[in-house]
Amino acid sequence: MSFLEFLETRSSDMVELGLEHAAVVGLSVLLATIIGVTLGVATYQRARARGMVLAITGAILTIPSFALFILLLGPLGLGWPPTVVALTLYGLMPVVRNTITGLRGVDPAVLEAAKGMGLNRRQRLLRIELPLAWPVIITGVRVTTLVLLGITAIAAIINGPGYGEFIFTGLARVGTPVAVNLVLAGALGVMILAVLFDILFYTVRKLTTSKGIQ
Amino acid sequence: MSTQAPHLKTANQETGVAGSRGLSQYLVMPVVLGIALLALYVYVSLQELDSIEERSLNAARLTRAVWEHIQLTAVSTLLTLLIAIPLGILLTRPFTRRIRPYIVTVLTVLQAVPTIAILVLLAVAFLFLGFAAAIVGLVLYAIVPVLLNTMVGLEQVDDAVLEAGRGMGMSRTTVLQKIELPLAIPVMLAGIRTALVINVGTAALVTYINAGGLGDIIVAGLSTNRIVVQIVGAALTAILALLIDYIAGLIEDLLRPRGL
Amino acid sequence: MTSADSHETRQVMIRLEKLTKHYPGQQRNAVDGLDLDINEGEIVVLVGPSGCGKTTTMKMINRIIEPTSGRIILNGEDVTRTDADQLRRRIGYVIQQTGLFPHMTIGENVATVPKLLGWDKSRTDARVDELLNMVNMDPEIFRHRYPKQLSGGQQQRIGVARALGGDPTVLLMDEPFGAIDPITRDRLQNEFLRVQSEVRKTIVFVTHDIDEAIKMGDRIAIFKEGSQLAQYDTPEQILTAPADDFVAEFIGRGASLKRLNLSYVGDIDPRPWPTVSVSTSIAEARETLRNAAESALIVVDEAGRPHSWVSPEELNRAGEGSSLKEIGQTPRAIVEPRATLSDALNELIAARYAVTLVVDDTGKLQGVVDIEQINDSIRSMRASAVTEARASLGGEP
Amino acid sequence: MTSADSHETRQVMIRLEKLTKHYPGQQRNAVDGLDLDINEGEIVVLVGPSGCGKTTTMKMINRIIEPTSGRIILNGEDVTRTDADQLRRRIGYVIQQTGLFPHMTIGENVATVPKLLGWDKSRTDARVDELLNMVNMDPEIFRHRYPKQLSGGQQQRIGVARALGGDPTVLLMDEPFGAIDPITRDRLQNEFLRVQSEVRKTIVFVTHDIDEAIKMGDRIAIFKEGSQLAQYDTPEQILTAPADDFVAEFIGRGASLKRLNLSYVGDIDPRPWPTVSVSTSIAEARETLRNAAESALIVVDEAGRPHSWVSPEELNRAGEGSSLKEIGQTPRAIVEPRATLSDALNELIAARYAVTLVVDDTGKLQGVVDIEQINDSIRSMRASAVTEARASLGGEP
Amino acid sequence: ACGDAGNGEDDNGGELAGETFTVGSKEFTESYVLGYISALLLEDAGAETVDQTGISGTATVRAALESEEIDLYWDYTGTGWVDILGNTTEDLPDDLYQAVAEADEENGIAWLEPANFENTYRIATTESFASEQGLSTMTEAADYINENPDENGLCAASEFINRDDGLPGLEEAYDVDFDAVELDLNLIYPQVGDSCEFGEVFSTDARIEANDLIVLDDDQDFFVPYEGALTLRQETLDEHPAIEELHQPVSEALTDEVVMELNGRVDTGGEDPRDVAEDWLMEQGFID
Ligand SMILES: Nc1ncnc2c1ncn2[C@@H]1O[C@H](COP(=O)(O)OP(=O)(O)OP(=O)(O)O)[C@@H](O)[C@H]1O
Ligand SMILES: Nc1ncnc2c1ncn2[C@@H]1O[C@H](COP(=O)(O)OP(=O)(O)OP(=O)(O)O)[C@@H](O)[C@H]1O
Ligand SMILES: C[N+](C)(C)CC(=O)O
Ligand SMILES: [Mg+2]
Ligand SMILES: [Mg+2]
Repeated sequence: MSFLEFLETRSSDMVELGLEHAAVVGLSVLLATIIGVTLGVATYQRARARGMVLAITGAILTIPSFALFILLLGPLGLGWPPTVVALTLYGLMPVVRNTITGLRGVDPAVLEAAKGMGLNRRQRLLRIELPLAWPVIITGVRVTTLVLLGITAIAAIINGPGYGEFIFTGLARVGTPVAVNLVLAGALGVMILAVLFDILFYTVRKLTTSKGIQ
Repeated sequence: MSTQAPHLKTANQETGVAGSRGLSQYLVMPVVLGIALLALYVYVSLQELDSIEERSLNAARLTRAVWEHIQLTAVSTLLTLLIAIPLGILLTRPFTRRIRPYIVTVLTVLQAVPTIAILVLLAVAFLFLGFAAAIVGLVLYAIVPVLLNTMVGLEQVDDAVLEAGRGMGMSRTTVLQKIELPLAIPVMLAGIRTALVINVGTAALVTYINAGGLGDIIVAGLSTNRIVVQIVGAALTAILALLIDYIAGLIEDLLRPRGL
Repeated sequence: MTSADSHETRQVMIRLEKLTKHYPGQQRNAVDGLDLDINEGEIVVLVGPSGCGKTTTMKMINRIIEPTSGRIILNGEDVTRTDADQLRRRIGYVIQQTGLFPHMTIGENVATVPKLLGWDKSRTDARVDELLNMVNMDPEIFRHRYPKQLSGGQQQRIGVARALGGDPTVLLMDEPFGAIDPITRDRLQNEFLRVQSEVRKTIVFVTHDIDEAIKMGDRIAIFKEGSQLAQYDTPEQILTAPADDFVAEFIGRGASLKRLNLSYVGDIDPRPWPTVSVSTSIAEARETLRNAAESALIVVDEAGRPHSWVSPEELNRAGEGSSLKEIGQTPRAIVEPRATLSDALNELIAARYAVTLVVDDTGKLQGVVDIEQINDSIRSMRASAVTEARASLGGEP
Repeated sequence: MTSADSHETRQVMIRLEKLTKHYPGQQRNAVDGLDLDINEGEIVVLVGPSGCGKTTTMKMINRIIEPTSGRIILNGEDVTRTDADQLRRRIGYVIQQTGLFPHMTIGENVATVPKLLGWDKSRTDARVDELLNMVNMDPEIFRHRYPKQLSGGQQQRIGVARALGGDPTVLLMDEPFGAIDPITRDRLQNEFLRVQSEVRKTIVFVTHDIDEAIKMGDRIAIFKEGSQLAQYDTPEQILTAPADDFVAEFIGRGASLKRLNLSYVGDIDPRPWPTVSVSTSIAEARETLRNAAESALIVVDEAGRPHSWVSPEELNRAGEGSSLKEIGQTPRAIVEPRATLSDALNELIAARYAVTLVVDDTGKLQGVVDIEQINDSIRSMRASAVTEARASLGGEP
Repeated sequence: ACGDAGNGEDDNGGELAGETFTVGSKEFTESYVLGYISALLLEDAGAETVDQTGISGTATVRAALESEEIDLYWDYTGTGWVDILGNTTEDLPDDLYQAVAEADEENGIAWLEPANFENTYRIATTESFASEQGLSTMTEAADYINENPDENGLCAASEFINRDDGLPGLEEAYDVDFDAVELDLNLIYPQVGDSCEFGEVFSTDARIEANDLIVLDDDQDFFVPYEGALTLRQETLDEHPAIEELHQPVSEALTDEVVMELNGRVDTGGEDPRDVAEDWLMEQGFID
């Protein structure tokens, strides 16, 4: 069976798995962004806290995904919940790191003007620092998305959603004709999602980054 | 006189911030990691190990796994930098403006492919295994963080400063070397350190294609359901990652332009 | 140091006490034990050599830079330790490097503080337009641009507009007009002074332009290195009685000429000049001129407005039948009472007979100003300045 | 438009032909069809209202901004399309926003171009020290600082020093002294003019300070909006014969006073004044004064240097036995021939009898300057300016 | 793998009507097929099932069972002894099933009587290599390797490499030294002959045949028996003793040949494991 024929017969699976994959990545990225930016914001001004948050989120990223998924299976079971939690944890580091870097890169003169106008800490952050750091932050989010698109495949070991199912079924059938088709289909699905996410990011970045700093 | 003390405190704080990180701060991480290693050692020695566990947790095997892991990370990171940084630079030059989005998208897409799928495809479709195949998988996975951060870092450099550089007759290359890259370093390094950590983590996967590393230990623990082995493998990976990130931090402190 | 006790009735708005700033790693203090009182409703201009600590002083007032030691008292309250954001919201701030928010449009930049204060949209919009107009930038053209799309001077003006947004009662301005051309600058200065005469903000203003200092300042603080006060006094006093050589050198050559900017034609009595009406006959005019001490006549029209200068030669050349209307030369050097003596001098040095005609609001000739009167005025100013300086010296312990 | 054909012998260094810049999305061209010739070895100052296109014009000359249309000819060669880096290495550039490299120390910033040119370390170091001294910043203190550790004016001076590093023959300077206090500025300007008198660079200089334009410029180009040339001429011509109301308003009130800065006391003949030697007897002095047209005498010492003013009252009060040495008042208003007429005027308006004494290099009295002479000088300048303007008008097709 | 749940709704009369079971399995073909066989049996008895087949790794799927994420899955006696119960093979009991079942009671997990097939470790090599070198038993292979020490590559998965009943024991039993090439289990089949001369395989795997491999005879009887058996929580079994009854006849029918054929239909024939299971069950008359 050629790859194209294979895709045709499994097209509905492709779409269904694609939607799952996109949804779980989307949700996890959203959570990772919220938590990661919060952590970045909370720590970027203090060297020690900054170092600690980066070390911890970095260490999380090195936990082999197999191990983490299995670890979460006990408390969270199979499927979506452990997948989202694991992905969110994995997604933190690029977001945190870029948030910190971006915030620390804001022009001191601009900050000083903001301070001088009496913007308080929160206002400076929301109106000045985050918008100016945004290109760097959103790059971190983009990296996170790509990392998570890949890791999500592994979630198939705990029956998590997404194209991992194709890849792992393929892997389980290695040595049989259908195996390469399955893995390829899974990889292709993820690639298509990557393109779609990229377009989304491009648009979001364009729309959310002020023209004044593009 | 009552106001005197707090003033002095302010002054001291500022000196602390403005001066370079104190020696004590440089020591925190190595000490913490050392304690973690020690704790791990104590924990393992307190366990009664069965034959399976002993086989995985002997010193020779662990050293080899760590060393393989370091090699995997080092080579893949080096290659990643060699590819991603020049590419990032090229893609921020005006003459590549047209092709920029396409190339970035292609790389992005490659990055997104699950490493496991890449490894499987390489092994199955091309019968390509071992260290070299592992490096391909790792590099593909780590390029994008470095590339994107290189690009963003370069794009963020203040126009007035660039203009001054160009106005002085620096060639594009000189502007790049002397101004853009030094000023982009903080953001670039963020990407590089992310890539390093990702590499250390992902390198655990390449055990499936005979490329060794700490993944051997972790998977041995997983597949035989030996928690101690899993913990040792995972802990060593994390400690290694933190150590490498710490060294990267030292390098960053050296490279980070001082005037900023 | 000349103290500024002359306005005792005014309340002190900002008091700096032994204010000191030491930047880490530097040998000398950037600001060293500065004492300064700034009265409510006054514009105090800080001038001094580049690097003497003006910006540092300013930034300590709103605590952008924390003082190494010393106290800042705002309106009687020690704010050295209070919440800095609260403090800053009461104080407008124009930063030396402009520091516009690059990600916001011009309109948004200017609207920052009104929005902070929770003004509604229509009030904010109206305020933005008002401020843009005030700094001479057409809202229609510029409202939606981004800072990078402006020229240097335009950016600076937006910086000023932005600082005024919330109508703060205290304003710190660090070289606000440094990059602006003279016409716009003059317009801005005048607009500023006009508003100031109505609302009486307390303004600390840094400039390196001594003319601007003289024009804008109720008082001028001249700094030496390390924010050492060389003199703190009214512009008049500084120009006429510089405290030391440093100050004298700083105000530069032409102090007398600058001094003239502070006196008005209306303050001196114009000197009379032989005058005839256009309806006077030539013969009569000749007779008048012959009896006058001057070498020409001014011809005025029916309303008493200067019509022409006639010289003896012109009178002699004119036929008997001709009228004064037809001969003579139109006078060009004419000033009104609200012109400065400097304006008058500028006119008279280029004018025929080296005099400037003074007219009142209706254009009626009041007399002339010549060099003697300017000379007298300068000399009497100097005398009174010396007296005043002596008196204030005596007033101090 | 007044063309600048008067220096025909000089070679044109920079020629702008129909230079136009349109920023995307804007209604009007920022620079619109500008034609301008800049002669070799001259300082041409661009002035004009904020936002009129000065910076844009400058940046097109070194192609930091690519023109929308038009040509730039440098030293006879069309550089509109050549390699921009090559071009820029021949042209020094002081950017309006300073643009110091934040990651380099002051020393490294200034050494940028020497290093680019491959100078060896000792030569580079020497040059850096020389330039830092030239801009009045002690190398010992500042060499190792970073830009953010400098005050605004200090940063700007480093910007100037950096642009001079490679000793370029063409220099573009965009408001180089905009943030610098008058003393330092004056020193820098003088230093600049001194160097310029030796090496004759071709300099395009933007400023918003008309006094600076007059002082620095061999010619001044006054722009209206959209880089429309309102007048392009020598400072003398512009002050004495402004091309239109725009120019007149732009140079502002006090044009005549400014004009005086361009003429020197040495250029006019001092007027004689009744003088007696200190050794003269009181009686003789009374006699001399009685025969003089003036109301006081100048007493000179043996070397002919002014010693004092004596008034008739003082002479009358003095006893027969007393000497001229003991009575009278020390004269304060004294100028040398190289002083400007403005200096002389500044002195005389505050001086007794409204005259300034003129002495030669040895201090010997040459005579006095009074308002009449200044007046004459201004009036004759104006007459000749008009003639010149007419002549150049006639010279055009 | 997207089999739909609740096929037994029309059969309201079944003993398990109204019950719902979550069926798990490991990630390899055989485990899927067995999982679906159980699911279809339960559905036929009126129960509804939730499909959680394809969980990777023994540890994972077992954890899922214990944490009640799934209700049942098929495992192997040898795996239970070593992996789950943490024993080694040095003290292998005679009746492995009995020992495992008893020991696992402590954990609240019940093992049903094992089926009639065994999926055990074996060493395989390519047909061509075997015939060229005349290898058919492990002893022959060991001799060959001792003569040609360079040709001792053994592709094996981590689990095999680390288990006493895997590589270490094997080397000892046959007095031979293998050079282990550590691969994912599934990558072994196509790699034998390329990255290594020999490979660790599962005896019922259809890919042995598909990749022209030949299994070497374990002439020293080194490998432990790995009989397939359904595992579930004791409480589930206590509540629904019918599960055991339903499986008993089916287990008997699942012989080595049957299982290998079913695996082959999925792996080489590309059929869906659930369809394969259903076909076989209908054909055998276990369901209708
Ligand atoms: N990037 C841009 N996009 C759009 N308009 C611009 C841009 N840069 C400058 N302009 C506009 O072009 C005009 C000329 O700008 P330019 O910077 O040349 O003025 P300038 O004469 O140097 O003024 P200044 O004295 O204030 O520095 C201004 O009206 C400005 O608003
Ligand atoms: N961050 C810093 N670290 C060290 N020294 C500094 C720092 N900021 C300013 N200085 C020094 O402190 C002194 C005062 O600086 P300040 O900016 O207050 O001067 P200023 O009077 O505003 O000068 P200007 O007119 O040039 O703006 C200067 O000599 C400057 O070099
Ligand atoms: C199929 N084996 C029994 C060989 C291994 C397992 O338990 O998965
Ligand atoms: Mg300053
Ligand atoms: Mg400009």
